[in-house]
Amino acid sequence: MITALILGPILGGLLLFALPRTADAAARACGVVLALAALVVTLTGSTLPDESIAWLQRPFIANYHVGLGQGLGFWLVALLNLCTMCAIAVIKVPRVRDFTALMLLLEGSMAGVFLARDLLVFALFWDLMLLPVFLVLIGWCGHATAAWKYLIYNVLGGLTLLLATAAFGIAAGTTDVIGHGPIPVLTPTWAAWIFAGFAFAFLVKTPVWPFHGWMPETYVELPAPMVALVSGIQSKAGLYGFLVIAWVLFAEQMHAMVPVFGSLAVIGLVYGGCMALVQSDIKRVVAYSSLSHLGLILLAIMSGQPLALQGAIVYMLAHGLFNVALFLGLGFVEVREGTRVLSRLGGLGVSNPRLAGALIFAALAALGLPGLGGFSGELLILTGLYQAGDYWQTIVALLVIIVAAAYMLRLFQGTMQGPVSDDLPQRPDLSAVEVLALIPLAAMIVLLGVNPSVLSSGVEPSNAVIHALPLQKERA
Amino acid sequence: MAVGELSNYVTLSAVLFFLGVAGVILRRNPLVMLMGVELMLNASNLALVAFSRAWGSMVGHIFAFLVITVAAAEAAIGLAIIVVVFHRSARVDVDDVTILKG
Amino acid sequence: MLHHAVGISAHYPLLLATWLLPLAGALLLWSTGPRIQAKGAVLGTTVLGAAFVTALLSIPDALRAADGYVGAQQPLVTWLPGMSLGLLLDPLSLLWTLVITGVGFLIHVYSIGYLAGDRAIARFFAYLNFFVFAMLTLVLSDNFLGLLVGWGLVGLASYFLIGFWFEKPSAVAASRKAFVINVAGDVGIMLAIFILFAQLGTLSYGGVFAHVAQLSPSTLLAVCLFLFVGCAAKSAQVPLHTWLPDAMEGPTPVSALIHAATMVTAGVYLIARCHPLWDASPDARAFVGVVGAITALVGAILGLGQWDIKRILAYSTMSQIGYMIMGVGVGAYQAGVLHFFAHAFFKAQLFLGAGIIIHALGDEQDIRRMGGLARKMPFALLAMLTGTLAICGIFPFSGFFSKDAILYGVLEHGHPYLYFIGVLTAAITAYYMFRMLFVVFAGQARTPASVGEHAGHAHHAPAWLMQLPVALLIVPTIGIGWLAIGGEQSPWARFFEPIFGASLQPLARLGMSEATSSLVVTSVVLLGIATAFFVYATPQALRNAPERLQREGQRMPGMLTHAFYFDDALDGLFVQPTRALGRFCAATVERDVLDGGVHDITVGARWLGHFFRSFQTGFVRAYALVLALGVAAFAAYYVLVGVTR
Amino acid sequence: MLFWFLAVALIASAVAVVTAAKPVYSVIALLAHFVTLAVVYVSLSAEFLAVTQILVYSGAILILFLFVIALLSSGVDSFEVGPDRLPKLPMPALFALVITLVAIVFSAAHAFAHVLPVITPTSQLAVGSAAAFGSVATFGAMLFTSQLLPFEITALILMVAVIGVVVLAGDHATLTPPDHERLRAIRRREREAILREGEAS
Repeated sequence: MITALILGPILGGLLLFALPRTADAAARACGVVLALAALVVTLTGSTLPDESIAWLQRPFIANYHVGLGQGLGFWLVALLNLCTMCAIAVIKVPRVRDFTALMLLLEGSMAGVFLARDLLVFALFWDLMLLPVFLVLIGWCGHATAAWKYLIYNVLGGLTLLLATAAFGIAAGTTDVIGHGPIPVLTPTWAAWIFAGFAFAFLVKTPVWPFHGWMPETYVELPAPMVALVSGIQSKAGLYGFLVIAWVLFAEQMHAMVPVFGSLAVIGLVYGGCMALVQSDIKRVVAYSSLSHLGLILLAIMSGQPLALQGAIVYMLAHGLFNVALFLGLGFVEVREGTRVLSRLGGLGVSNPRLAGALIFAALAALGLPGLGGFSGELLILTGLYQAGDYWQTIVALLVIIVAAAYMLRLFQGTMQGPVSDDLPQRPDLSAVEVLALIPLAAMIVLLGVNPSVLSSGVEPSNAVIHALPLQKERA
Repeated sequence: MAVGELSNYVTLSAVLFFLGVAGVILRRNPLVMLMGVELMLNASNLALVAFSRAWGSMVGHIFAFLVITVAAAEAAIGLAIIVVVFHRSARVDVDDVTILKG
Repeated sequence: MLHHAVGISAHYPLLLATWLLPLAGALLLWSTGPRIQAKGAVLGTTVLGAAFVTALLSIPDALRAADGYVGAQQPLVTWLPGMSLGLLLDPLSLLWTLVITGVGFLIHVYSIGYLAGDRAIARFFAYLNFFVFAMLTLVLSDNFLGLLVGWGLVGLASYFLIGFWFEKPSAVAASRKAFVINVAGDVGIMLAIFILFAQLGTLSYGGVFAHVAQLSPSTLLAVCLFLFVGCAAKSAQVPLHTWLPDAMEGPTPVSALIHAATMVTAGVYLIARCHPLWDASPDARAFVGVVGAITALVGAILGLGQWDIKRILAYSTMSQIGYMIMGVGVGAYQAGVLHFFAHAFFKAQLFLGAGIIIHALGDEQDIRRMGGLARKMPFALLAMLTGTLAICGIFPFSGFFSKDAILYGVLEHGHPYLYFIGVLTAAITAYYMFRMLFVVFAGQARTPASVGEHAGHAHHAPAWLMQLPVALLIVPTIGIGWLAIGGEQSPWARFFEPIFGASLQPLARLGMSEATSSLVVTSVVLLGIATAFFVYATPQALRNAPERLQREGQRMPGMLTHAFYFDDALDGLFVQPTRALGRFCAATVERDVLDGGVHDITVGARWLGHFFRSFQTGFVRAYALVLALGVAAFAAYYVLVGVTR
Repeated sequence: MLFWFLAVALIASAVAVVTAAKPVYSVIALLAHFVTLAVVYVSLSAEFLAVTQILVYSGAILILFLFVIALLSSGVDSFEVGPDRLPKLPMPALFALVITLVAIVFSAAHAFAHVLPVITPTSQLAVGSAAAFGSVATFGAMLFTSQLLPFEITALILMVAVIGVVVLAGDHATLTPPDHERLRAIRRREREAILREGEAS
């Protein structure tokens, strides 16, 4: 049943090719139905047993072991399915059928990453995730540079991950270790190198500050539904890796690297914030804002403090939700205005009140308005950080919240308010389908904001993470 | 066969071999280069026969025989190529043929 | 796992109704707004009326003293063991709730008239309802977390309302500035929350105030100061006040409700609510008192230099809140809260009166182009006059009692300098308020001919819709003062006994009694009025009013016109450096370091390619040479190895 | 004593092949080289190889060389015209190079002398007797019994060679028959270009 979560979307996507090339609506409908089915299976499947099929014996024991469980993986897959459903519903690109197929392939491979209980399966799906995005970058976007940059960065990450997995398998004898079973003890040198491989892959994927070269162009070039998935959920794969793999299997190395990654996260936090303030392209603003938010989540993960970790999980989901909503919203703006440059946009709110409503809601969730998902995550994270003794990081994060308010409003007001540029034709407001696609996202954001405990009670990150973390870090 | 005579044979074949190599490198006429190659092959044949004589087993001869057939085939093909490449050009000079450069 | 999403057991249905009705109204209006247009206004007003009624009905709940604490406790949802949300209705929050819903209701009625004919009126009422809901969340919450949520939502509501006419770029910029400064306030409160949660493990008022003793003086001071950062941002105290004058971009009812009666007093509520924290740290009290006094003085002085009627009122609001913060800051909680109560009514009345004038003059806000309206708009004169008398603190009006209570309280709590600043501010307040009065109402009319109470530009709402609320407001402007007569036994003191009873600090033995201090203040105020009269209202002055006002306009000192350059300072200190950092990152780090680095790698790879390509010369003999060298190398290797072994 | 004489002959003929001015001279030198080599094989009691050497090498391959030389030299006065593109090595340097080479190889050979087996004198069987070492009978027996695989391979190689030559040198139907007049004009133009190029450099 769990494998259906992975193979279902992928095979479904392939079956779509049976449809005639121009059957856009039908393709979209099939895509939404598939994603909805996956969501239902996920929500009802939290008690399903793991599925494990023996795969490799010789170099090391690796078997196709996937499991859902109650922890972080469950919520991320649920988020994935929900966002895919909403994203597919609003696809407005040439060749919708092929695009939907690639979206479903992306969904299936990402589900594979979150459900994998074996490092090799994890690495396999990690690399498969790149394919659809690269194909879309090549097929649907003008500039090829973004495609190649994306490919080079991420394939490099994928390679180091594969190498590290193999090394781990050889060193530890088996790779069937995510989330269960005894934690194999490796010799320090091996462990250090393997950890380096894993860490690099996660850093590139998240992305974290110095490795984010691919992120701006990719987010700007990709069509809205795909970039929503990539920025909303694919970035979580890196953080999921840190939480579930790095902290559990390489606790000592993680401690050693905490100051380094912590400072990278803080730099990313500030860097993303300031950059978002001066961008002229609306999608770049959200791209750099997500760099900033992900920096905050990474900071929380690095602190290792249980409260911060739960906050990180809540914020991961909230960030997934409002980033998808933001990108879909900006996609609608781009479709209506034909341009992404802030200076030429303006006054769309007058003729599109519903689009303005949707965008302001997503922007407020992004800047952490109390009462919405972003805030509850941020608050838990920062309280945890403060308790863990990282005073300076907390203060910097708080200042960046102010900057976040500034750039998010600048984005919203730049597109929706201000004098109406009347040279552009009268633009139609959101259609019923588009509004329907945004409602589940909004509902989840409010639910997370009002009562994050509904999620965190079921979430306690896999207990291995908790007891592997030092509850009270020895503060100098 | 006197003692140490084998080392003489080996030395001789080495010298012949390097002469062959010199022929291939220094001369610009493809035919002479092929002859250089023939020289090299024969040098190796000589060493084979010498060792076969020293070990007292006929296998060296079989192998030498094989080398001869290879040499024959190689010469045939080489000459065919030379004919095809140079039969139209005014002069037969290996340095003219640089189409395949990187 | 999803079933217990939001499980709330309703102990106090009335309280919940008061809290949630405005939200329901807002959501309804948002979703159906475009369709129902004008009817939306009536819907919004009725919802507010219902909320006000339920608030009145829940008064007994608030006053019910049970098992050690007063008021109604309504738990909502728990996030974590230490963090839970809940509602608390006790005398303090009851007072604020009543003001919010009461004045809110009147302003809703007023807005029906003021905004009649505006296409997006339904959206306006949705925002007003949402604001009332947000303010109630702030006021009714029983813990710091709920307070913070309310704080943010109120900031959002003020953003919506200031930027209501979002076609105007100035309104857009003003709303963004207000929201960002408000978020800066949120950040201050969040920091205080972290400290409290880290030290005490709980965020509920009861839990925190019970364990105040556990906090070391330094952490206590830190908590108080960070909380005060939130208050300063919300209540427009000196460094963070620059957004208030710009907030006048919003419609006048907005200014009346938010920037006069309710929102800006959130800071006063916070300090009053956390009085145990403030009682425990004297230097925090001193600091807040000083900031309050400075704000009062700065607000009054800036009020002198304004020509826009709403900006004058905005600066007077800032000044009056300075008074309240000073009062509550030094420890005279009851006096501060009393002044809030009085101020809510007479400032709302002043703003609504100004609204009537602006509405009648076709959105003209500059007093230099008004004048001589006494005859044409008697009702407006009545409203503005009573309001001005109240704000200056003349005897029968509420301002007299509340302002004197604060000033005497300040004296009692041992702050003679603050007392002096307070009195000086009272004089300046009297001067600029009457300056406005004389310029607007006395002398010849400088307005276009066809102006009058009933003419105005064609708006179909009946005039009484706007005048009834103002008339209703005049009653409390006069009446409230009498609540406070009688010192300890006054109804006001007894009402707040359970809240502030325990926090009476040692009072300094004073030379003069309260009566004498009132006399001093009244005389100073009359002096102010007299100077204003001589400058603006003498027959000779009235005759050449236009030229004199013109001259005064040019001679206005730079400090006043630029509001002490606070705006530019804030912009220069915080906004520009962040933007510069962003540009720096974009230009150098992003382009040169990151992209540059990757670019260099590719160039290096290409160069390497060229280097090796040169080996393919195309000469057969060159290849043969390389082959020979290879063979020779092998031979040499084996020879050497052989020899050495 | 015979060995040294043969060695000198071999080296001389090899040098002659390499340094001959005209390809025909080098062919003749090569013929001498092969014949001397055959003699050496006989001295090493490898009669079959000696005969094969004469038959195959000097018989077949050299004749082939002669054919090609004849074919290519029609209308070409000298094979090599124009600047030499490899760096010109002065004669003494070349000579020194060869000497050092021979010295190295000689010393290496002697260094390994103790390793190499001593050539055991054959059992004085008359040259040519059937059972003697290196006789054709034993060669034939080995070729078709224990060493059958090399035999198969030689067959394969030869077949490949034949097919290769046919494909390469055969006149393809597609090729338009060369027009001799046009051919000669092309040759003339090329020769003049080269001469001009010669004078220019």
